[in-house]
Amino acid sequence: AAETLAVGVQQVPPDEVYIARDWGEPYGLEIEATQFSSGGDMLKAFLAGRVMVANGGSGRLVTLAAQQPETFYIIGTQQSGGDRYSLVVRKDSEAGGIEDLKGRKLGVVTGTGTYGTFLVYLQEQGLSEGDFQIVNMKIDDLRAAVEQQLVDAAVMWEPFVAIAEEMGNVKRLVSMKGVNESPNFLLANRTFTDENPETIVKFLASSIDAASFMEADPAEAGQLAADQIARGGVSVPASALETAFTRISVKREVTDAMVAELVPVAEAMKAAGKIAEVPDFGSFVRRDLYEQALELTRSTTN
Amino acid sequence: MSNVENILANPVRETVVPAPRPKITAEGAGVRFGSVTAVEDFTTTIREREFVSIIGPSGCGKSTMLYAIAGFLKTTSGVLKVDGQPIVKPGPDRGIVFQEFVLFPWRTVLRNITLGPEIAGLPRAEAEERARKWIRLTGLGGFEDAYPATLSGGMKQRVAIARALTCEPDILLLDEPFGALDVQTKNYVMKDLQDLWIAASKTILMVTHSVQEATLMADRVLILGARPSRIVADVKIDLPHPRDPADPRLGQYRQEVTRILSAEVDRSMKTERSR
Amino acid sequence: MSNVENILANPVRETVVPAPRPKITAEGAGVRFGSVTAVEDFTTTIREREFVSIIGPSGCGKSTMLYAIAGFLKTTSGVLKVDGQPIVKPGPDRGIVFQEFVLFPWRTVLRNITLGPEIAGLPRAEAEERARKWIRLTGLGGFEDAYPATLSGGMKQRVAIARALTCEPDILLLDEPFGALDVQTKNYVMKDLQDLWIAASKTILMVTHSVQEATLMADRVLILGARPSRIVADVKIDLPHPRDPADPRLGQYRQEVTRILSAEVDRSMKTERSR
Amino acid sequence: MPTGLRLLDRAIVVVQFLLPILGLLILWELAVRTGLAQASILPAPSTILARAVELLGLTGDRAVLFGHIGASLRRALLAFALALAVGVPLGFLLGLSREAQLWVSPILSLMLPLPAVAWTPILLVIFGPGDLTIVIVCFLGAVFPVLYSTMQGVRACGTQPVWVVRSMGGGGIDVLRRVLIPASLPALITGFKLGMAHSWRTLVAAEMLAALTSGLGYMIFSARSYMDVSTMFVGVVCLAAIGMAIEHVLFGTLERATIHRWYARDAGTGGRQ
Amino acid sequence: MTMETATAPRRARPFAVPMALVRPVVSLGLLFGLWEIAARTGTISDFLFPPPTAILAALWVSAGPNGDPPYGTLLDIALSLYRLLAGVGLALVLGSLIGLAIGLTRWGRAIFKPIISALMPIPTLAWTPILLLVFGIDNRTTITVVFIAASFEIIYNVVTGIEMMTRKTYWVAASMGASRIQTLRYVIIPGILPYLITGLKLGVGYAWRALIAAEMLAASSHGLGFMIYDAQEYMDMKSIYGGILTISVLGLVIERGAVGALEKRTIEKWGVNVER
Ligand SMILES: Nc1ncnc2c1ncn2[C@@H]1O[C@H](COP(=O)(O)OP(=O)(O)OP(=O)(O)O)[C@@H](O)[C@H]1O
Ligand SMILES: Nc1ncnc2c1ncn2[C@@H]1O[C@H](COP(=O)(O)OP(=O)(O)OP(=O)(O)O)[C@@H](O)[C@H]1O
Ligand SMILES: [Mg+2]
Ligand SMILES: [Mg+2]
Repeated sequence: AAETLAVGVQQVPPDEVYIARDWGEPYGLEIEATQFSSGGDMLKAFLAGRVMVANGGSGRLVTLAAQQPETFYIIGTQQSGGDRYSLVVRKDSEAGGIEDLKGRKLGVVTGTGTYGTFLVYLQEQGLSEGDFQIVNMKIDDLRAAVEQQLVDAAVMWEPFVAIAEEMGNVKRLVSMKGVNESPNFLLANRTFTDENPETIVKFLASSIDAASFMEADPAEAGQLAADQIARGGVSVPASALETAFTRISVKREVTDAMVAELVPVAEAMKAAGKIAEVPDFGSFVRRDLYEQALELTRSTTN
Repeated sequence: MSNVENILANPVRETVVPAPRPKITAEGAGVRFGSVTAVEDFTTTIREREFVSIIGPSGCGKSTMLYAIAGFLKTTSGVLKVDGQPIVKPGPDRGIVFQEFVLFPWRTVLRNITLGPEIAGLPRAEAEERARKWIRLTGLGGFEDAYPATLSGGMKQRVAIARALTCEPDILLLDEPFGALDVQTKNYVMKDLQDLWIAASKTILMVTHSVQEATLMADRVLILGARPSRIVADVKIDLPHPRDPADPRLGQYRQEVTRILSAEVDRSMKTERSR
Repeated sequence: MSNVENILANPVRETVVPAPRPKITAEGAGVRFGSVTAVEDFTTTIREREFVSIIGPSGCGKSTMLYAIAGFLKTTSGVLKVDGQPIVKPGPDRGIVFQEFVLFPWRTVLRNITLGPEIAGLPRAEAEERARKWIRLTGLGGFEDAYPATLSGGMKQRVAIARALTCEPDILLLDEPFGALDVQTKNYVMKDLQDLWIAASKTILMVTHSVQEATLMADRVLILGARPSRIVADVKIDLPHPRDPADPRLGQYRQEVTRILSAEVDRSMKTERSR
Repeated sequence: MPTGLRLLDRAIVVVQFLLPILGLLILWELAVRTGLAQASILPAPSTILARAVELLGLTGDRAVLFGHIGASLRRALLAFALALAVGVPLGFLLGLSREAQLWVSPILSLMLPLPAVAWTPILLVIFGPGDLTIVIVCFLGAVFPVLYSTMQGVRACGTQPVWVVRSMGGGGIDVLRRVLIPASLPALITGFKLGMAHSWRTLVAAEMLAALTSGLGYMIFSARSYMDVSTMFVGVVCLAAIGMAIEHVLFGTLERATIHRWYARDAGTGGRQ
Repeated sequence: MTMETATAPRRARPFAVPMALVRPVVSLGLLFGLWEIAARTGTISDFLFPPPTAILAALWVSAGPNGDPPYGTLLDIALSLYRLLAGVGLALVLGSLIGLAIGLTRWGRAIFKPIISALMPIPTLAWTPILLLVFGIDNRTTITVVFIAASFEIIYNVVTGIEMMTRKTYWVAASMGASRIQTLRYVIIPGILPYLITGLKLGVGYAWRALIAAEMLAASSHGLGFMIYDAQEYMDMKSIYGGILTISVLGLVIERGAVGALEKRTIEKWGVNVER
């Protein structure tokens, strides 16, 4: 009998690829994926024990680690990489770089990892938030806002950047590549993991397989994701998703640098009084599970 | 066949009538609305099979008293009894025709009239049978399927009368039941009502503004004074039924009642109008 | 001081009166509601300063005709004119007292009555001044600040009368304006109405069920037949005002009107009731 | 009248009814065609129609739209039925008993303004992500108009009609059935219309929460996530059209069969006889 | 079912004033008390459902000088209230006018009825891109969303109110020579008030919901919706519930305070609505 695992996924290309195929099949694992539209709801369901695996960005993760340390492990990453964040402008914009936008309106989604990375980027450039008129918006509206010249530029993430470019009215001005990793971590329910480590390993293995596939062939991954999305009646150009896959890092391994990135976020939140202490993030990471999963993939694919 | 029809079909008038027992007893009954005292001290006894008429100046508390007897309002002082039992709530033993008709706009004429039998659990066919009789007698034929919104004032009033009569209650409480009817229609309906009363031994309490109506139909006329009302006169009309409107003795009663009533109204209006 | 009061204060009766012009002219006027014909063929002329009473069986179309003259309903056939102009909409020249009173529950008695002057743009104080006169005359004193929900039937009717009279319209349309009043209160109000009519040269059209009322007050009594109605008789009451209810000539008129009316009702009721 | 003619009459009424909407659509189309509105943000009705035809599977190879509509209709109607089952009895209770109303209404007043986000943690914990959660979110959208309108309808019914039934020996059930329900029906129907519309429009928020890859709300949200503007508008137009159809077919029929007949209503001038 | 058969004339209860306070305190106290206990004893997750006292404490901090930014919550409340009241005010005026047009005129009925019933099922989410296109990034977008949300309840209730009035009430005013405006002022508005108030209560409620959604979706910083949205990014449940609780209480205050006061001064005094 196949084991089953309830997994929360989001409407992002890597997750679309993950649910497009039965990646758990080689491991005898049945994946019950529930697609959430917001990370917040997914984490609520995760904390309520409705899904065993979920993912979360830095802000939420810090809160969870500080306030609900007994509930989860970090078992991998879902996506990462600064290249998936870009500053976009209208196609006819004459701006050549971020300096040209000083004093202008920038559309952003505050509170997100994207915005955090952008702030780090600004710092690196010797600039700060105050040099721009920051306009908070929802990601879906940013493209329209740029097109309508309601804002002069916008900070967006993939696949929105790639799709917007494909639609023809905006272009990428700056990529945040190399600024930081800004990972979305894969989280697993702690109790469940302690009781069923093999299931989590199998899941991680299937996830690693999916990631390898996406890295090896972005074009096919883009097509697969587009087909998956089209099942719901929504059409998105495969080529845009392909571009997105070249910008998103889907590596599952959690690096020390990634964990270290959480600390400044936590310190800022501590300063704002949102958490009491900066948690020891390292203690949440289960590298052993990742190693086992890597082992498992090797033995199974061979 | 209903009880009433049975009796109407074989009218045995003035048979061996046992001494009538008290049906409604009021002892110092009063109703107050906040600071307004509508009825102050209502004391009387209405016996079984009596037809009593209440007459009094506008706004003196006639409707209020009727509502109290029906069980809709609680008396705020005194005692009010039906069949020796204090009145606590409305019941099918007391039927009422409201001054404002109070028809159900969502029911046709026929279904407004069948309401009572329906509530009593009669089968639809039998209820309609009963209703049709009163529809015919009140001259509403042809309007069975009309909704109240399309009726004239007098037609609405006739529906209200037919509705109450179809229920065949022990005590009929009528609040100016003929106010909106023309003389002749009124005569017809009045006659049917009187026949019913005599035949089926109902107790009837009728509020009216027409001295003519009151003296023609009632055994006793209670005259109320201006608000806060109390009974200022209790005139027994000592004439056998059916009465002839042209009877000079009736004329005397009429004059008597009018005199007392006018004095009452004059008293209150004079003070008011001279302000 | 208002116009009416002015005249009432100096009653100059029966002065040089020019030949009265036609005020309301109806030529074959009819009103249909879908398939029901309420009024069939209404033809008459009502002159200025005339007091005309309409009497007829319940449901024959009296209210309907009044509404058509007021401009609320459109005639579906024939012509209806006021002052020689076809009636197209309601206007302040024609005031109306509804059979169902139609008070505004959100206004106190006083403010119901001041509505007309308020709409005419009179200052509040003056409007109240005018209203208070009619409040006094209808015996509503002390209830100025009561809301209609707390009034008795007759009191509501008096508010409706006072409201219409406060507007001082050229033509008064009254739909059974005394139906809910006791005899004596009615006498008071009727007398005031008549004084007003004589003094201020108003044209009055009054629907009533009381032959007594009609003959006592009106110059002419129009008797309508059973639905679909047409005028079956136009009785001119050739007696000077004020009239004495005990006048034997009035008694004759009463009998005449009652006879015609009863025949009409009998005709329709007989067929119905025998079904 | 022969059936054919009657159908024709009916068709004319429907066309007349839809005329203003047609006008609006033409204006919209023109706005896009003239460049007043950008097609990549607000696609023209013709584009939306083309996309809808594709999604219906008439020309394309996938007939996903029917599936979405079916799933959403089922959830919305279920939520609405639940709203009726809760809102109407509670409305009667609170309309009838001032005491009950005084006790309960503070809680209702607290709950009425709450957006879906307030409920998601509770619902996700109790029911998990799934159909039930969606239905309950829609229910929370639909129940208030039903409840408040029922209360209003009951209060607008005078005491005397109740007395009539009481004096005929009728009990509480008779009063409810023969007086309160018919008397409050006009208000009730308004509550139904608003409630159903809310149930229907809340779908988007609800299916966003935990979509099981079906439903118009899911489609709209997913289309928004991948910037497929015309598909998103297909979803929106479907919501509008179906919502309107429900209001006029379901509640319009009820209205015509009841209150329009009872009150000899004159459409256009308002008021009743 | 509770129903008094014989309605005793209503007398002022000696304890009327205290009871008016006691009831909400008891019924709300019970609700929050149970929640507090459940969260404190661990019956429910105190992370997902922080106890009310903890929520209040967090709210106290964020609304005070030590908040981030100082007095931030107060600013959020002020901005949200401004948007809400502007939108509801607009809805009250325009919604009533549209309702009147539908209820009173043939052309209004022909034009607005279909359009309104087509627009009603459209969710807030779908409005924002269009409004962005029309108004840009502005308070106007949020206010319009609120306006739209509150309008439907008002329109539909106004129409019902008009349809429930008897035609003769207009006739009275017409026969006094009332102009359209006078008829509106003296007859129609007071006549439909019970329904209008129901519509307004619902309208304000749904306006809050739409406002929160709009502040989360459309361009805005500050406002309670934004506060909740921002807190969600950090899974800061106390702030989320702080925002929600604030909305609830403000909603309650507006419904009880403003609309309730209107109700007391009008329909309750007139005796139009039956109190049972
Ligand atoms: N809105 C309507 N729709 C259909 N029929 C109507 C409507 N209004 C009145 N009628 C019908 O028109 C006829 C005349 O009604 P109207 O109210 O004018 O009578 P009336 O003479 O005033 O009677 P009453 O003396 O009883 O008041 C009645 O048969 C009534 O049923
Ligand atoms: N609900 C109420 N609240 C306050 N006062 C009321 C209420 N109902 C009636 N009244 C008052 O009680 C008094 C008596 O009213 P009632 O209706 O019994 O008079 P009535 O004798 O039937 O008069 P009419 O002959 O005019 O119908 C009136 O003064 C009225 O104002
Ligand atoms: Mg009375
Ligand atoms: Mg009439």
